[in-house]
Amino acid sequence: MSDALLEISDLRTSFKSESGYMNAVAGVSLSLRAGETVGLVGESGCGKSVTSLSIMQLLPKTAKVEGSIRFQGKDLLAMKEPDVRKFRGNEISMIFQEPMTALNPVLRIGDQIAEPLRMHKKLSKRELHDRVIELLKQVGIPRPEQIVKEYPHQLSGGMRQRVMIAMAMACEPKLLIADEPTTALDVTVQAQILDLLRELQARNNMALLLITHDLGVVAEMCERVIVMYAGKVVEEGDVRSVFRNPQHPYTSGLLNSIPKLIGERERLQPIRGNVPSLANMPPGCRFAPRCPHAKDICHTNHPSLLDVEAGHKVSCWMAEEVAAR
Amino acid sequence: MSDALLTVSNLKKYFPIRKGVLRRTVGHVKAVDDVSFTVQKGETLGIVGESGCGKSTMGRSILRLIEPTGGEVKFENTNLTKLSKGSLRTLRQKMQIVFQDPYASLNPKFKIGTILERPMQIHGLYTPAERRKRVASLLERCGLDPSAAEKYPNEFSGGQRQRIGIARALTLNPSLIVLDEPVSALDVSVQSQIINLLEDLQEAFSLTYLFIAHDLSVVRHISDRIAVMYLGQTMELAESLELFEAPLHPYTQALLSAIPVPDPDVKRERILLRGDLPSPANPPAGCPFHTRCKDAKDICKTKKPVWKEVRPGHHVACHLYS
Amino acid sequence: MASYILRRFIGALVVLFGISVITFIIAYAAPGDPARLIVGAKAPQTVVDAVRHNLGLDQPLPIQYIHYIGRLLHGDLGFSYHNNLPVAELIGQRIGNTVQLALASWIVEVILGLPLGIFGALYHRRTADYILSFLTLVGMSMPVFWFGMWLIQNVAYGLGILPLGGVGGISHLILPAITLGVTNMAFYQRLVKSSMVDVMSQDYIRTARANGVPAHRVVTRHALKNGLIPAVTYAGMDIAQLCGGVVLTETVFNYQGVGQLAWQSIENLDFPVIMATVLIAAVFVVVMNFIVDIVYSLIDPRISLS
Amino acid sequence: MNNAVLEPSLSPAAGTAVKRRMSFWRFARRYPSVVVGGLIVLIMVLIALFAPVLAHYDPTRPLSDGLSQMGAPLPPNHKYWLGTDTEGRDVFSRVLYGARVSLEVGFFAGLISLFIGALLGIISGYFGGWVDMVIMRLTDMVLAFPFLLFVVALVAVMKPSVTNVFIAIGVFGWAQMARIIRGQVLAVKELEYVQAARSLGASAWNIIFKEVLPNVITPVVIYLTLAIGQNILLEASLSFLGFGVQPPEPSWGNMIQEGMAYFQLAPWLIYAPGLMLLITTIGFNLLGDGLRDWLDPKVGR
Amino acid sequence: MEGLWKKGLAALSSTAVAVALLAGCGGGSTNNATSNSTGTNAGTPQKGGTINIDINDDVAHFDPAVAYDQGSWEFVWGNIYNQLLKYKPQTTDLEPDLATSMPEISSDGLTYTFHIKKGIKFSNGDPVTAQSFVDEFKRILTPSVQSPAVGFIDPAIQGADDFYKGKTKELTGVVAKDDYTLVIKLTKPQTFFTKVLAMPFFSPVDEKYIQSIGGDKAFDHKPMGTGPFMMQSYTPGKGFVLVRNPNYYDSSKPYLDEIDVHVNSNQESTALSFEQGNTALMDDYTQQIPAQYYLKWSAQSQYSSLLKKQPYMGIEYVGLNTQVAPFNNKLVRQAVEYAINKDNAVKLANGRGQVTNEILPPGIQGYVQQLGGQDDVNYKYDPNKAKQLLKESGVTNLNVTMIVRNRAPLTQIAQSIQADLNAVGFHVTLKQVGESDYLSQAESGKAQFGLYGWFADFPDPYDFLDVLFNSNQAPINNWANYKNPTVDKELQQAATMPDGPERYKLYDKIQDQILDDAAWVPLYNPVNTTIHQSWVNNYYTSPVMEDPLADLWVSKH
Repeated sequence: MSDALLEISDLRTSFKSESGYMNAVAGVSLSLRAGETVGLVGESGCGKSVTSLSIMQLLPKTAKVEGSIRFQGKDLLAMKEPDVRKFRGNEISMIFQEPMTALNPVLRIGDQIAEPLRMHKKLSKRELHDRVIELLKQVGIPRPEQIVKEYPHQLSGGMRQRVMIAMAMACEPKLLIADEPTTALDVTVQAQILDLLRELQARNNMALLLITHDLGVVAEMCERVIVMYAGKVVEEGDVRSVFRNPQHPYTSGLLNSIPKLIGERERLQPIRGNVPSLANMPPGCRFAPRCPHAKDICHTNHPSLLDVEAGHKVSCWMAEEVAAR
Repeated sequence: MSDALLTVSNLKKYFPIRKGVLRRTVGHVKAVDDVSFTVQKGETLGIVGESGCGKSTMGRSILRLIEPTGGEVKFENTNLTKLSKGSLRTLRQKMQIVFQDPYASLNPKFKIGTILERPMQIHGLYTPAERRKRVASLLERCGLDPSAAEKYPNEFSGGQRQRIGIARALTLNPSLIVLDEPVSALDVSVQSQIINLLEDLQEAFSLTYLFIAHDLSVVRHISDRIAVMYLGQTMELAESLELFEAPLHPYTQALLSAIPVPDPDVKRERILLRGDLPSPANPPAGCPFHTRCKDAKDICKTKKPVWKEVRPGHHVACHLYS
Repeated sequence: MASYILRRFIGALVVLFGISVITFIIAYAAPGDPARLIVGAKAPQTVVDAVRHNLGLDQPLPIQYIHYIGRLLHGDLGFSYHNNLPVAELIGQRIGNTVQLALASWIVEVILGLPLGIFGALYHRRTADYILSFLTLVGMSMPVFWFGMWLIQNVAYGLGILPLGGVGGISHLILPAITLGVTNMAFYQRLVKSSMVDVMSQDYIRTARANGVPAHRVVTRHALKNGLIPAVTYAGMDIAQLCGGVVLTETVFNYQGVGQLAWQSIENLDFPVIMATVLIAAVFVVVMNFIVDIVYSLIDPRISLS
Repeated sequence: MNNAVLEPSLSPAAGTAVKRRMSFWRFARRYPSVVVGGLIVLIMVLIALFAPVLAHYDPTRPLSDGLSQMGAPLPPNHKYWLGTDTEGRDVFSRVLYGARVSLEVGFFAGLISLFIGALLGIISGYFGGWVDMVIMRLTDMVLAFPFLLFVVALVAVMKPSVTNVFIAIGVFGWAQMARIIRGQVLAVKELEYVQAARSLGASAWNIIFKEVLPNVITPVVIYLTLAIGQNILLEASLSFLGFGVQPPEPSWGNMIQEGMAYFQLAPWLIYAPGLMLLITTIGFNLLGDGLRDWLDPKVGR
Repeated sequence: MEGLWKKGLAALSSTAVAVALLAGCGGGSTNNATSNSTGTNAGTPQKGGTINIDINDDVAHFDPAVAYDQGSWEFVWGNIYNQLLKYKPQTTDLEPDLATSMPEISSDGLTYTFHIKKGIKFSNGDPVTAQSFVDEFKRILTPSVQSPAVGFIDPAIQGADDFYKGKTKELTGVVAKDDYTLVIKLTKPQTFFTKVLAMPFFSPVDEKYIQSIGGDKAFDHKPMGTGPFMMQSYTPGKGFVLVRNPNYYDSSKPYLDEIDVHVNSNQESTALSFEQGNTALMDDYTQQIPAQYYLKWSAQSQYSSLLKKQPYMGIEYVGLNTQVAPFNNKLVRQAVEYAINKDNAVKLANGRGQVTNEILPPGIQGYVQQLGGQDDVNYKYDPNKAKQLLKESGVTNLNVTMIVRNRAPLTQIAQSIQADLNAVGFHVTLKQVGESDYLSQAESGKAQFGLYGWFADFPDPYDFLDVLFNSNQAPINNWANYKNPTVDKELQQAATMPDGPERYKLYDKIQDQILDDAAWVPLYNPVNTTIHQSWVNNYYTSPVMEDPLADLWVSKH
């Protein structure tokens, strides 16, 4: 894994609260190679967004981030803020879930897209303008000359997300983190945006960390998938391998609770119970209280993340047993 | 499937756009424009469409939570649109609604027991003891512990709250429940619990559902028939499975093709729509979809297609089929 | 845009109309007979009646109101019962002073309140912010007249460096402006701060940071304009607040402005002057609000189109 | 840059659920403003209630040895803890009784404006349409008035007295309240539980009382607290101008006004009531601020 | 006596709040107010220099026909205008001013003949003739001028009433016999008529000038007269500048080149300005010395030597409305007399007043009783007696409202009286009122009682006893609504009697009767407290309302 573009090991992010620190991310390790698309899936509260914000170090000051986040071999967590800033928007870019609020309502589109360029590239005014127009064209926005002068509220949600993507692509980053980029959009628009992302990624040989709760999106977009539950990685591997042969009861539970689009309708098989709250985490395997196969050990000890087959890891006592056998 | 519980004919809801010094009405947002369908007793009619297509407005206009601008809604042979406020209030017992946001749909100041008893109080039904008993049994029926009655909404998770919302809708023994995106705000793992619950309740209480959602796979799963809306109009209506297997309208086709399938081996031909959804304040003339339709012809730009049954039980509004 | 302005303008006119009616009714309800006040108590009833007739006081209320408005539209604010001068002249003599004072205190308010507000937002929930918050809390709890007297005693009298009161050059303006400005400054600081804190927690600020924008630029370029929108609104609304404060401050500092005139005329039940000062203050407020509306539409692109 | 980054249900049922039982000290550490402000207000209320017990002398009666030979007020001494005033009355006793007037006016004026403001705000917000337009225009008008000037004029016309002071303040102080409540009602009205009540067949007034009112109470309480502080200041201003509480009844405002003539020779005459006034207002403002932090975690005005 | 008697005099008392450590002064002298010849420093008067003085409120009127309040008289009387007669410095004795001598009075006491000095000019250079005086009389009697002086000459002067009512265009009673002879005819003898004529109302005016600037209203703000000073500039609300009148008939005066007058309602800042050596002087006519400065300066030697006191012909009193319950009961009124501690009132005025038990103030002839301090006089502070009288009266409703002007120390004194009265069984509500409200309330005749004040227009008992107690003056000046036919008759008699001991004896009797009826509780005679810079010379105050600024000279500058 030495060719990893991004390598996170044992990331623990916690928030200060009434009753001490609450672990939103509890020891996550993952890595991305250049040009690779990895999906990070999980339900709300599983820590996937916190993980992405930890990489960018955009968390509020009440958050404590530990572990290491190496980007091209350099530990971002050990850097000072001005040094981290050189990466943000330049080497690593990010797009967010809500295109409605992620753009500044009082700044012109053109100025906003130009912002990362201004921060990281020395360009003349002319060059800046041309680059912005080019970016807008790249993300498929019609009439770019006109759009640069407009304000976000004049655009539709899909258009705004394209603007966000244009902004993220401005400095041709090596890694793009897309945090639920299509959740707020309609399916037809989602399809457009996903297409765009795929196209841009291929063109720029950019790594993409796609954070989503939608397994369908992962299946369509990603090579690898990392499944998170309650702040921990429970399963990780090649998309086909994970979807065809889910090892963790949570992963298979998720897959089973989605209604099928094809074939006969069958009764859904939901996962029982609810996602545990941060303040109230089970001591052992965090999925144990909801797991149909839970055993005693599951309630007391947390399983480690083990390889079950090449590149397919799972964190489950059942898998450990299989491996042990 | 012969007797209609709900008949909606030519339902319209226009919101005026006011402009200028005198706030004159210069136009209308046609949120619901001439929609007709029937819902049979005991069935689930799914309504799908993208945001802004008017599906929620339609749901609320049917219940007259919003006053419709035109058209007729017949519920068990009573014309709701003509009903006085008083009689409407009485009739509301039979029609209930479950909302999308489990956080906003329960009054945070009341205990669950109070929230569930309130409908019975409003209509003066049952004695206090009976009400409590009924609340307990409803909670249980919806998969919650009866002790929940003593708690406040903020002590529950989203899924649990949605169960409470459903329980509230059931307190008055309704025959029709409008489900307005009931699972959209929930996590996948919880969403399926609620869907199963809804299915169970429908069977137990022979309920009729009007299920409004944007998630096509959920709608497919729960609905007997599905209506597809676009810019305030129904584009297509058919049996659920038929619609998914053989969609007629180009919009339906595009919509269905856009859904990502959680199966890495299924690679489908995607119909990418051009451009954005037109503004409902200024919908295109003719067929509202013609601006983005791959099959659009000249006639589509000028003439509004008629809503017609092209196959038994399969309605569509498209010039391709006329 | 034009229709927006026109609509605001008509709204302002409606408000002014209402204000003139209310003022008129209160003046009408006032004790004492204006005619009597003018001619003196010993004048024979026939003279009083003649004056009443001349003033139109014997006409029905609505007619009187119409005449009143008619005179107003001709710039005639009436004649002071007490000073025997046209009200317009009385106010004319003083309004310049009051505008100076209001402007000076407004400058105090903005020059201190704005940076301190931004500062408070940047240090939100840190020691500096807590200290500042407490100070502004004291500031907004401060009785204006008491603070003015405190300044007179400790600065003007105690240090002997500034005049005790009255109108004159800049030196006469400093203490009243501080007195009047401090309370508003405290409110303003809080408003700017909470508005900035609100803005700083918005998604687009995170976007800017994700683009590698340094903190100071985040504030100046990405947050400030958003944060200023409510601040501008408030700075305009503030005028109403200022008008109340002006009465007290001018009284304490013997500052010959419209506020002092208003107070004196209330003491003397000199209703033409009271009505005129209330009306002028209200016009001032309405005009300021109108200007704020327009400025608002200029700095917030979301408004200008709708 | 705080909670916005966290996903909505990072801590399920965030916000309200967290504030369950908390020990007093933990509460005091987390919301010092509530505790300190509440304490100040409580002390002032107690002072007002027990003024007759606490005061050594009749606050309205000049004392035979209350003035110097030259007719000057006496400085604080062991007998008159805060000295005497220009009239030869015990300042300590007057300051205590002054708390009564301040709190009375602050509270009743607040209640009057609350009542009017709540009524109009709810009607305006809930029913909307032309009713809303008329009420909001009226609110604009009232807000455009130079408040203090107008209250002074009103009291002057009605004859100065405590009752008239709080009527005048209350009658013209409702506008802000109406706006706040209207805003709240507008927000609450669109919430789905209100829609749910409608769909259950509840009548408009039933909805207003059962669903809307309980949910606008928090901001109203917060605003009321702040308004009381402002009303107290306003009463003092009115009394200072001579249009409020009439002598010999003590009010902090008229005490300051009377002491003004002696501000160099007898600074206690303005410091005693002035500091009481300041502290009381700080108390209400702190409490209001703290309540906002505590009950209404969204930062805002 | 009809006409607009005295409306302004009440106003006089409003700002003129009196004051003084009266340790030894005032009490001894009967007439001729004391000779506190205060600032008459040694040295030769020098011409030149400018002084700054502050006044509390804008000057209401500069038209001598209209001016009738202390603030206006300060400048109108003897400064911008002067009259036929004037008072000798620091006395109440008249001497000729524009007249060559005291008038020739016919034996029936009805015709007054004045000879006017020759060569007198208005400050604009126009000559003054007898007609200039006639013009002013006519102006006073012109209703549109709204002169408050009408009552002084209508119907006292022949033909005045007809002229006022517009029946004739000629004023038969005031005639310019030639350019330098003025003849005034009265309808009946009036002992104090020369004192009336000494009031600033009857200054010569330049009708040509008045017409040239646009008439009477304009004249009120653009004065022009014969006095030692003339108005150079005037900014309403801020102040004005008086400069030497080059055409003044006495070329030796005034000494000062210029007087800068600033309106400053803040006494404190004037006092500070005095300490800083800027303001030349403070007194009750211009800017009253604030209480705390008075106390402070009294204790500091560099100031205490400059502080001077002089009682004026004025009184602060509690007027009881004899026609309104409960004060229509004599016993109740007497109870009030006993209930009030007058020493307290003076103390609250920081001792700047002198307790009095009679109506006439010191300085006026007739102030003879020496009531103060003697044990046998009418009433003495005795609360028990008061309670007893109240009991005797049988009046049970003792809820009363007292009117007081809202300024120090009157409100303080009123509160002290309130406490005194409450102590014997009354329940007093104070009604603090502004100036105009004060007048209209008191003049309504409906007010139960109030803390009122009265200051002399001219030094004659008539100006107190007739004006304030004649039933025909009720309720406008006679705020006590006092009505006693015997007193009315005696007042009539005293007004026309020749001046002399008999007349003052009659006034004495009248005063006794009024006090026995307890229409008033006389409280104290205020004292004018003044301070002036050490470099201000020849500064003195007059017992009448004039302020002889022309005699001032400065040794600095």
